[in-house]
Amino acid sequence: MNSEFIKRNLSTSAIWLFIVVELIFFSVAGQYLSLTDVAFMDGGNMLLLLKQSAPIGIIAVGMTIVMVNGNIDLSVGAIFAMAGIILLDSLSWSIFSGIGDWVIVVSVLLALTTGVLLGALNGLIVWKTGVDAFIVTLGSMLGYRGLVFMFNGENPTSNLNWTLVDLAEARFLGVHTATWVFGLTVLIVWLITRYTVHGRNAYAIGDNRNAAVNAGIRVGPHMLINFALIGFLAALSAVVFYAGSGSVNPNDGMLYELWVITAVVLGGTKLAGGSGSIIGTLGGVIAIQLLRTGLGYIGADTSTVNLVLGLILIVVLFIDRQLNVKGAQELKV
Amino acid sequence: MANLARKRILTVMGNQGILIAFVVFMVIFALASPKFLSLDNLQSVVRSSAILGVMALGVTFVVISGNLDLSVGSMMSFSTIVVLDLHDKLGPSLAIPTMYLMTLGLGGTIGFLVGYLRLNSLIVTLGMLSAIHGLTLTYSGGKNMDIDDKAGTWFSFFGQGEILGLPVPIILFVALAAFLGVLLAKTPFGRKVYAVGGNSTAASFSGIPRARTVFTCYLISAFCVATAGLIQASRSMGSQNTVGQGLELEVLAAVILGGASLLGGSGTVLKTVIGVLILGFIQNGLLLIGWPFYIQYVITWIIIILAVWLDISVKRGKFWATI
Amino acid sequence: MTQSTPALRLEGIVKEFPGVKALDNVSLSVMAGEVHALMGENGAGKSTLMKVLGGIYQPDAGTIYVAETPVVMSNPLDAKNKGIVFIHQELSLAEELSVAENVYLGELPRKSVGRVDWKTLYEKTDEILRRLKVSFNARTRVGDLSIANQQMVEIARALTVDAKAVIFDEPTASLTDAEKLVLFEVIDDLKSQGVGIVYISHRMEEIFKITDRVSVLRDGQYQDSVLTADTSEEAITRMMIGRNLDLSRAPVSHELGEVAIEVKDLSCGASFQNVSFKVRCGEVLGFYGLVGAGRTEIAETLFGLRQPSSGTILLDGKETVISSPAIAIREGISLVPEDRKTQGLVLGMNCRDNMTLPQIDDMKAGPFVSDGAEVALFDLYRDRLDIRTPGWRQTVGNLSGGNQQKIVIGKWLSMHPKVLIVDEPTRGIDVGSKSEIHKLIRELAASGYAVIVISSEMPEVLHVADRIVAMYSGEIIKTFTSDDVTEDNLIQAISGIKPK
Amino acid sequence: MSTKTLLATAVTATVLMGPALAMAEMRIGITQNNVGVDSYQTTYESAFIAAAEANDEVRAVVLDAGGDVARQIAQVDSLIQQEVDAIIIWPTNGEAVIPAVRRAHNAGIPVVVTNSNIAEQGFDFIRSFSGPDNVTQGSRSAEIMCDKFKDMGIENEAKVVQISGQPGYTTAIERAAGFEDRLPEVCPNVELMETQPGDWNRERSQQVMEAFLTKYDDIDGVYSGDDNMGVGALNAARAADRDGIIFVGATNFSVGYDAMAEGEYWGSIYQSPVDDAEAALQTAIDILEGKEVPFLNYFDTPKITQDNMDEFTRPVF
Repeated sequence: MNSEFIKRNLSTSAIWLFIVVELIFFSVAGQYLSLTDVAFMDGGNMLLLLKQSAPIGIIAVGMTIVMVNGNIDLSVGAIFAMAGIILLDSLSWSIFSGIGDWVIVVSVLLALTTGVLLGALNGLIVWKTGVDAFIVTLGSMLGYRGLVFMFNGENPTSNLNWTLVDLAEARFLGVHTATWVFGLTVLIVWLITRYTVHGRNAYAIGDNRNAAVNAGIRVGPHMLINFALIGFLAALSAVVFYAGSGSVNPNDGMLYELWVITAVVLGGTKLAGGSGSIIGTLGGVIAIQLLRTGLGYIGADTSTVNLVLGLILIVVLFIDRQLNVKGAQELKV
Repeated sequence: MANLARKRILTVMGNQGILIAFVVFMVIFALASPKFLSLDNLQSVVRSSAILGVMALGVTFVVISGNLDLSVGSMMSFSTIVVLDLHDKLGPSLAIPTMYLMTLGLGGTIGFLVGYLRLNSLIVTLGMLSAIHGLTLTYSGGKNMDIDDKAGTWFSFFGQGEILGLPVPIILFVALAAFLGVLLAKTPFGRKVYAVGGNSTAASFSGIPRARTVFTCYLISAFCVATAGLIQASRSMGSQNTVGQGLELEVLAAVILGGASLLGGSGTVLKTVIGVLILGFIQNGLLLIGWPFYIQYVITWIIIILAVWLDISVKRGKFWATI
Repeated sequence: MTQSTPALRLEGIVKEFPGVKALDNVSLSVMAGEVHALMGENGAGKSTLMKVLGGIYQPDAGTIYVAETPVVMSNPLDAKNKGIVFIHQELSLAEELSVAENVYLGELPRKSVGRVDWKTLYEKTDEILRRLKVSFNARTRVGDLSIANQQMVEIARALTVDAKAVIFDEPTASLTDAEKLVLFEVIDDLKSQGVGIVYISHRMEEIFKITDRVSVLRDGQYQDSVLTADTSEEAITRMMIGRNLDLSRAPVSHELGEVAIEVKDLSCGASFQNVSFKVRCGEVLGFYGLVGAGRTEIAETLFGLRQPSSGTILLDGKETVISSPAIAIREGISLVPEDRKTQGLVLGMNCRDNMTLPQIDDMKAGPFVSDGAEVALFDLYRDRLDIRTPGWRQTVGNLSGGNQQKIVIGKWLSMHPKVLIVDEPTRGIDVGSKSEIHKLIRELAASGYAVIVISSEMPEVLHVADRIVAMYSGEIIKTFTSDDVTEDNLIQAISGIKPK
Repeated sequence: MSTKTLLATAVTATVLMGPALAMAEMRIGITQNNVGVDSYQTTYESAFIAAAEANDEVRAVVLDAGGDVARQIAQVDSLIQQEVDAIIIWPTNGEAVIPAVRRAHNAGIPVVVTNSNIAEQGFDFIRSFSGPDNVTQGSRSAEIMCDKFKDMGIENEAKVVQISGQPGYTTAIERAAGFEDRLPEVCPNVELMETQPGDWNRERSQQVMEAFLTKYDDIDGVYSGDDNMGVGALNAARAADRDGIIFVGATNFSVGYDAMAEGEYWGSIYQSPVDDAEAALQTAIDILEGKEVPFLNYFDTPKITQDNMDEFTRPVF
């Protein structure tokens, strides 16, 4: 039991060890390869890194609870783009023209509502039809992307509102708005998973769905809530991101689901459900962004970044597997 | 009584649902555009579906064996780039087998990781999607690959040639489908694929080599990807590094549409072919009636969910899930 | 102890599925403070009845009364809140969660804004755990517990509400004797509090030990209820299957042949150590012991699914290394595994394909599988084993447990193995099919097979085996022959007491 | 914990003892759109690196956004953080990068936009645009096509289709606008039947062309936003055995050049990524050296057709 305990903690803290290794590697390698004089572990650099990991990170937090719940959501990229379009487009809707900059509040709320609705629709379909979440969201990944295109054809939706940009660029205590939002998201969703009945039931459902059903836990509504939550977070991520950029391309957010899932899996969440933590995901998100920034810092090109990220994902999976096999006693099936 | 009648309707729709959908779409498009049912158009649909279709054939094996392959898109870019590059360096007759070997090497790596090391296929192929893309970019240096002497090579045969008036991509697609269809349905190996996908533990307890079977499925998938890359390269005689990007999900959509369960153990080659053709005809039909391509996304979404929903409704005897 | 009012009463319960009447007008009373056994063959309607009681199915007709109040239960939680608690046969626990969260699964105590009231949760759980006299506490992660302790968690769930009736479905399947005693104490405790208990089990000795009354279902219909004290095993069996059964010990009735398999000092990690035995052609060797004693692991090692850490296996006197099931099969060893549904069969495949699976490579006509050869093989073994199925196209998952087991046995018989290992051949199989399978095992031995039967049921090993190996904690305590075997000896041996 | 502190100390020490700082150099950061998506960008990148290495005064930080707006914005922020002296940006999206460009501007770092301009709202924050004049390119393509139709005598009945670049991308918008405005001026009776985006992607363009060919029985000309897409369209026409279509593109790729040599492709606009890259770097250097640079710093991109192609060397990309 003791060694079990050690293994379990080792696999959850592995991602932080990995982050430390990355920091050391890029700091040292940066001395020889980097073209800038700013140290890698410079405070500003690290703050920037957190800001940059926010868009993927906020969605990854939602993906964690969905995956703990035993589901997966491949449509987050499309929801991200759709919420972005609603945010920017509604800023200039004539019905809001009388309220000045308050339109920002309204637009943000509209964007978040869009995310919740699209997420909830996924959840409702999973709940009511019983079709596997992978298939449902593979479908809606296409379907929602279609909706994004229907909104404005293949043209981008743009609306540069400087008040909004200033809000996005603001810093409170030296920390960017995006980082605050990311941090609060991590904290709140962590509290939900640790301390609320809904959060604990989400784990129970992912762990042993039959047990949960037999115990009278209403599996469907919990899944609906989690899909609505990830929809909300995808929209929140869009708000954070597009507030600072002001233009949505209909292709935006494609492949986000893959990066998000990569971060969540690196953070130790099991695909089968029932196990995983928000803090682990935070580690996964930071590890990926470190790798990206770090490889850029030492001058590696896109192809290296792709290669390294892909291989690391497989290596992590391999190590995790080695930690979990029961050695020679395992059945060879 | 009403119960039984409903169940029968469900069963018929579940078993033939995908065919019914197919016919319905054909009728709608035929009414909307007179050109839709012309021989030329039908041929062009099949030809343009050939690349997706060939890849879907391989993924069908992987899915039936209970795994996923998300790396086929970037692997296809890899084969295309490699064969184009080697064409000018080694000549077509050496370039093609070399490309096949390299692609099979990638497929074998995935098969080893998923089959022998028992790593989760979703994550492995997700990682490989990214890694192979990086590999392709490193290989090509990010450059487009083009065959220098386009007129003086027989390489164009695979993508542009014709035999007895039939385009070669169609012939390759049909031949591969027939071969793999028979392999899956009629041979001991095919039976093993179903057994491993249906219940890998029970398969092992029956002496079926689970790892080797899964490994072979990934090799078949890689072979199909290499063939798709060959058609692609030969069709355009030049290519960008991102040519296969995003195809993995379209391929998976076609396979699911054809009725293969992601849990493994069910699906057939013929149904996958129908799934591929449905996607192809929707795409083509929408173009002909002048609707933008993205309407196709929405329609695909709806029919995928309806198709799978119908299928599981039949199995549980109820439309709505009770969870 | 008042036996006057029913804790639970069913009146005219009907449940129909398309084409089948699963429950046909079942009426039944379980008195307060009574342990009421519910028996019946598989398919008799027990599990449907339990699902109706548990709120999973809604009855088509009839009424359920809890403490004489009619109730309608829309889901399992509803049933629990109305006083009916269900303890499942298959463990239904969330391993990553704590004991407390599992005990109160579905009804965690709440504070404001949907927060879990951890303090109350742990206190209430620890209180229940104290009643069960277990060694773990509320905060332990369930995945870290032994199977038996996990079963206790399951039982702890029943104690969270003021239950009027508690339904136990095969609760002892994975418990040790000591744990069984604790369970029986808990049942006694509940009983003295006036709770009505429904006890489902195939194990006759338990029925006679703890129940007050026995009710029997057959083909969805209620047969009769009798006081346990007034009945006998034979009488109950007769009610269940409508005929007599022979459960006596079968004598060795034929000549034994050569030694087919010999195992010398075989060890495998912590699973089992220094195991030696031999089986002759024509002989049935029984392995008897508790769950976790290492019996299944030995079988899996002989079949190439585990790597032995030391020791040798001799087949026909030749030392053989068995590194995979394929090699085991080639060497003439077959294994009918413990868990039919997850290890024995591909449930989604049809009957024929399951049966021909191990020899599919040999069923070829050219490069293809020969349909004719397959069907012929299936027909042969269907007739020989009397497998009842509409046809080979039937999906195996739709067959009854007994017929499924026969498919697994047929799968291996058709390979003509020298050594047939049968692990828990009749687990979860109804009494009628059970005796057929026992008869079959005897016949196989008689026709020259060397058979190893692993079982947790003493009557089973006594009935079918010529010699019985008693195991305890990975070691062979003693091998009994018909001369020295008695029930007492066996029980002592598998509890770790070496006979003189 | 103590191990960590130790490591951190070691790292800090290494940082402090790093290579001596070379203050005299100009550090110029560039974030490219999507290297690897086509050869133009790859050639541009190598040309840029070569030009930077050839100049002792310059140290270049070369980044690639991989076509992802978010990544590009992150890269601009990183470059600001790294305190480079100038930033060159090849925007993935002409509008979305404006706030990031403003941040650079506010940080006192001059920004040069290369190849494809940003939207007008951002003009206040950049010092210069260095690249081709894409509106003129579009006009010239229209002229090339119209002249050819006149030669063939079909200038009054010809029907054309357009395959544009990636929607939302300034180059695509400008080229399409240039073409669409100029065509009716020079050939008022030529009908532009339909425009569909080909996303700078040969395969996508081939599919779009296949659809056009099925839909329209009579197509006389195809204008593509670049030769890569043009060759895709040509492949589609070849496969469908539709001869006699006049293909005009822009950004002459080697595949386009070869197709011209074979007489299958009519004309294009000659645009060298090497010129493009060198012009961008030079603009940045000039700004840092305090020289006056024009706000729109175009380099010349002449017409190329089958008639005058001998005057140009085959593009290397």
